[in-house]
Amino acid sequence: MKEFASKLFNKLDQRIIRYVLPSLISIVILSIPLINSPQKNLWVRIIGYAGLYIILGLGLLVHVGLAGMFDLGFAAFYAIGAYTYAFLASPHFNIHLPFLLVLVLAGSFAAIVGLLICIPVLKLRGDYLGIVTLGFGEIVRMLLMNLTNITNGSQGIFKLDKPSILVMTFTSGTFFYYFIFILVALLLFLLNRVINSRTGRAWLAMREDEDVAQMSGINTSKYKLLAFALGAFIGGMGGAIFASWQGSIFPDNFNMNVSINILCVIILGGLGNQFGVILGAMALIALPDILRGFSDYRMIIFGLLLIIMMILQPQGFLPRKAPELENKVLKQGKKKKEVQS
Amino acid sequence: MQKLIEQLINGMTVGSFYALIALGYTMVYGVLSMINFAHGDIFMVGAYFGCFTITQLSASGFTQAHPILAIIFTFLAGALGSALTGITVERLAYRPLRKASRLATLISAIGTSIFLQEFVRLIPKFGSSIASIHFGEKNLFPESWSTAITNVTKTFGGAMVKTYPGVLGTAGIKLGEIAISYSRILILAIAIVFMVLLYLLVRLTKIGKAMRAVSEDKDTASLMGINVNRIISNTFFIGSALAGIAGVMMGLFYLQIRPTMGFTPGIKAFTAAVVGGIGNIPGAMLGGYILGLAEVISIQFLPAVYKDIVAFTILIVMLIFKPTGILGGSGGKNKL
Amino acid sequence: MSKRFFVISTLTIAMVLFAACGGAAPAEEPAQADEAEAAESVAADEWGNIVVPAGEKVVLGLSSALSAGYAAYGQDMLNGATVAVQTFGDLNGWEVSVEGGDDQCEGAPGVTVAEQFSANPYLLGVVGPMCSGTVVPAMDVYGENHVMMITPSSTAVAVTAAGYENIFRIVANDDLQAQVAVDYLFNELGITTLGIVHDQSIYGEGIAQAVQSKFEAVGGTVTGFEGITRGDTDFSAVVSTMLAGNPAAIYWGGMDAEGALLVNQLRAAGFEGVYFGPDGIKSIPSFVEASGGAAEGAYMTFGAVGGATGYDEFLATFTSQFGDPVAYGPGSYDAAMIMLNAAKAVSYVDDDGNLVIPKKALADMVRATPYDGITGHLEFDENGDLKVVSITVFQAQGSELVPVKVYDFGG
Amino acid sequence: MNIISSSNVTKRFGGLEAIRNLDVEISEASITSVIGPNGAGKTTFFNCITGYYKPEFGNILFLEKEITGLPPHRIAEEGISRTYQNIRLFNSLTVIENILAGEHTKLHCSFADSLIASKRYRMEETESIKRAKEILSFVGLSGCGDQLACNLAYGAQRRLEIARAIANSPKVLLLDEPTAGMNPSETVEMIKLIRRLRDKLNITIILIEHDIKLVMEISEKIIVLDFGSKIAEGKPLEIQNDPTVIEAYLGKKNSLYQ
Repeated sequence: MKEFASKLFNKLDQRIIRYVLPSLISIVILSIPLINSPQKNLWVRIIGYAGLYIILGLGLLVHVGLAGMFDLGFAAFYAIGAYTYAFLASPHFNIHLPFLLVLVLAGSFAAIVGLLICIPVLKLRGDYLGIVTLGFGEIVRMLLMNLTNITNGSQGIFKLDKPSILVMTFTSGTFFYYFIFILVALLLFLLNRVINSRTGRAWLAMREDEDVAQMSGINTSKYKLLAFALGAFIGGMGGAIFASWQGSIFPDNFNMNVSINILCVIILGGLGNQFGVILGAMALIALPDILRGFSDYRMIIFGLLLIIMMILQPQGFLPRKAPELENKVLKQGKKKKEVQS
Repeated sequence: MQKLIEQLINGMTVGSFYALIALGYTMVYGVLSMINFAHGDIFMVGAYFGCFTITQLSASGFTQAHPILAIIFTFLAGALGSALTGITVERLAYRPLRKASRLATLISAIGTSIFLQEFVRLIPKFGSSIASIHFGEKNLFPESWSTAITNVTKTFGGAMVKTYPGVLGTAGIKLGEIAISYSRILILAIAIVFMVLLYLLVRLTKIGKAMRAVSEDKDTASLMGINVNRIISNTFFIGSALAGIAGVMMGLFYLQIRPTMGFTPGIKAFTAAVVGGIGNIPGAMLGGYILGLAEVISIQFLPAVYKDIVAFTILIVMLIFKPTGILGGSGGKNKL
Repeated sequence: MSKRFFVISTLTIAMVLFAACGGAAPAEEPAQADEAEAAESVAADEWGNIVVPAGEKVVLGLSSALSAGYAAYGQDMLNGATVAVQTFGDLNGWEVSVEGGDDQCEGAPGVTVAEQFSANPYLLGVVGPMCSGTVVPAMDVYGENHVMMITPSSTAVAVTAAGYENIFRIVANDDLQAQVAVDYLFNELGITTLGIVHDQSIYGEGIAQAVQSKFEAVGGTVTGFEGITRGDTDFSAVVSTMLAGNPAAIYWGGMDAEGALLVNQLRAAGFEGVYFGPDGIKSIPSFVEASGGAAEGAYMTFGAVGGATGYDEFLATFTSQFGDPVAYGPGSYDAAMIMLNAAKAVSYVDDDGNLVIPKKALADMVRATPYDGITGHLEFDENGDLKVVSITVFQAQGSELVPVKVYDFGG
Repeated sequence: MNIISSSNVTKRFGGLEAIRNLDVEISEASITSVIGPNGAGKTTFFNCITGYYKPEFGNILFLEKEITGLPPHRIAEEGISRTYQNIRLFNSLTVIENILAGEHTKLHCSFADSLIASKRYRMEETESIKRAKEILSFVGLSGCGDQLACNLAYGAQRRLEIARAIANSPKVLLLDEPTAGMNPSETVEMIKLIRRLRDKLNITIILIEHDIKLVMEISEKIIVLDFGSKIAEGKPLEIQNDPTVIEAYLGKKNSLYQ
């Protein structure tokens, strides 16, 4: 009896974690822009911006969290995406392609560049890969800064198109807010599938032990390239959204601190857990804005919090929770038997 | 031609800074295999300690009387200040994470870096608020104390650029067409002396051997009766002291220091350490000078703005052909 | 596993579709995404009113870098505005408080600060943002929310070109500063060969480019145009490439920290010509001190003339609390004063005892009424730029910055 | 017939030759032991077969097919898998995930499949998990499938390593000191397991082992390496009585039975 009760409770517990909590969170997130208060735009801005970092975080998660490729230059893909948008949807070259198309193009272009940088460094590991990506990130930023006749250099590009889907043109932050979180949901959904697939397990195996992974028949080069391209693609899309949201971009928007911030997001959230990224982004991007009350003490407090959070939760908020496959299969097996009988 | 030689000397100067800072990175990496992201800011702290000392000495007229001594004291102050900061940081921010993933430590280091920068910037504010602590009507400190606190903190840090008194001057020697300022020579000399000292320390002394043992394998080392924690603290002490010396050198040579001065040299030094093969002490020195020279040489052929692009490209190309750095061993196999 | 995502995502889509109806509405006309009270008093003022109940404080926003790299300047601006509020006293009986927003001199945080201020119903207006890189993205938010914005420091031409009626600037833009610099170099000092170094920032490179084109226009020759990296300390390589062209003068486009390093290393390398910079290097004491004496004789342009009417009183109050002003403190003081005066003029107390400040009227008042501030005579044209801009050329003599020539434009 | 045959394989590290002109013939479905003093080049030989090292000279045939210099993952696809002297599991993955990762070459659904959750993807997932469970019970680990690999007991980790190795149903399995550090009872279990691998799954076994008792008991053929070259080869009894072996490796005869 008692056993039964505890079982039941566990079941409920499971349910809550699986369905109720996420739904609640999504309801809260989605209803923020609906509250009619002067604070609305501010919160749409802060949470929406955190949402943008969730997207970027998911991109970097593929690099670092899944494939175990230390990437300190993720801002490069962010920048490439943003500038692709600026080139293809602004008066700069007087090209005005539709928003969604440019979004995909930005991602693809970032992915291609990602492949190009990844191919020569396939053999590099750990911090050596980290420093190469760091250098790559800086190189991209400096090229944006100095190829003046293409990128308009440090003076940036203004008056980027506001996104227009079909006939509607959107100017409000609310649009970006919803767009970003739809994309987040979509990415979470797809990434989750990928992680629990042959591909995802190949990545995880690679992250754990590259040699063994390869001697178990995993073509590590192929999967590294795939991971790098996928991450870059997501980063590029994030860049395009950022560009269209801010309406003007400068090379300085993509300095090394951005890469470091994104890295903090995923590690704080919990490496290898795509839901951790949400918490990480909220904590890291929204926090400084929430700390604004402390005016010029906020950054020092932020620094302290980083240290403390890491010491209290070295695994991050949500460490990776492996799926319970063995039991799952048992269930299915039973079902099959029932069908047969 | 003589332009080029002057450039090379400039490159060596810059390289000296990179090399000295890179040593700290590489030593810490050796024993903890972690990237001490706050190292650049420990370097900055050293510069501030030095600045405070030499400004006080100059105010009291000591510098004018015994310039050499004053400079030595400044170096001592800088080195000590950094060293103490270094071991404190290790104790509070890194040691609790010894068992955690290296990325967790990295984040902690980033937090430390932000903290140190902002702390140095806000010191005067803290000072004045401490000075004005009062319970009801009664002040905690007597008038003289509180003013002292306020002044000390004001002269130590703050958001504004701080400046070293120009004790080195711009005098120099002329070898035919080539002009070299004494200060550059001094910096090169100091840097090289300290690197040689460090190398000997690590090669010959007992503590050096212990360090190498720890960097090979902590557990075995502790089984051999080595106090790993103490060795790690020592490593941080030495590495940070070197960074402090670099900080003072930078202050003496370029005069101005600011809370954010640590970032760029930090990144460059880290790069240098990797180029040389991270965890490898001669490698760090080599890497530092390679990077310094690469920057100035690139300017001979390209606009100055491409300097860093060239530096990083060299880095990438070098790592593609030598994936563990010039003198690096199997360090590349480190997992995240 | 994927079941749960199905649940969530369908839920998401549903919520969004439902929200889109609500969400798209403000999309068409952002004006409605304004405070609640906008609705009731639209008749009085097309931009709506700022309504401050009795007992509440009127808030004066200040957007600048209060942490990290440029905190020194940002803090200076905050201090300037604070002094302004102290000297101005109460606004028709309502207390005024200064609220600092830390934009770190970057775009994204700047926009957030803008949203934060726009969301504050008791906000009178915003002084700043400090940096051009912040103003450009942030001004759309201020513009669309009709929040009065006066920047005392951002010199980018784009700022007032956007055509928002509620955005003003009380400092000369890059073009004018460049014009003055070139005129003084070419005509006063008779310099025909100029080397230009910039810090690759929006501000520094912007003004450097303006100087380059204008100097070539008047017939001078630019012997070199190089950029340095902010945060670097050794520019000797750039210096020697610069001196290779042996120019009679070097123009520096950037801030004081690197500017001081540069002039120091130029002199050390034996450069005896003129050193000239924009308002970014007119900071006491850091530029002169940090250069270790090398800045002696260097020239710089600055919009604000210290020593105008009331400057000494300002200086007294300022230094007694914060020490010497760094750079934009006085400008920030004037910007705040302009707002407060205009607010005093247009505001009234309604029947419910609330202080009412009509936004459009406020903007019009600011544009209409000239103001004699401590940085000179300030009068706006229709773009929100100063009608009469006086730019002063300063020279570093000893540890002082001495005005040597005043240029007046327009008027 | 020979499933693996190497002819004068040579691998150098700088100056020293880890293995010198090694000719080895492994017949199908046999259990072969490679023994020799430390540093005799046993593991190097494994690394050459699995493609981790590329030998300077010589070639290795797998079922009459040249595999020398193929990248490791290709060789694994051909059907050669291995375990490691110091256990190397995917520690922060669960036991089942380890096996699923091992199944990699048997599965075919692509990245795109998993994105759109195609029929193939869904079927393969269920299939692979079922197979993984069978393997679990085969090596006697059923029940701890959802534990993290690093939380398993030592012996269990050894077995999991084998489970992962046989997950892509290889033809040849290289075991690098499978019983190292095991207590007698665990060793007995391991011997049984190895036998079953051969008898039930018909996998050719090559193992490196220091435990001579085990070697004599289990292997049908023994290859003795010393300083990188083969000094003897044959049935256990022949090896026991081979003077060169006794000379070079076993020292005194009776030490065999200690």
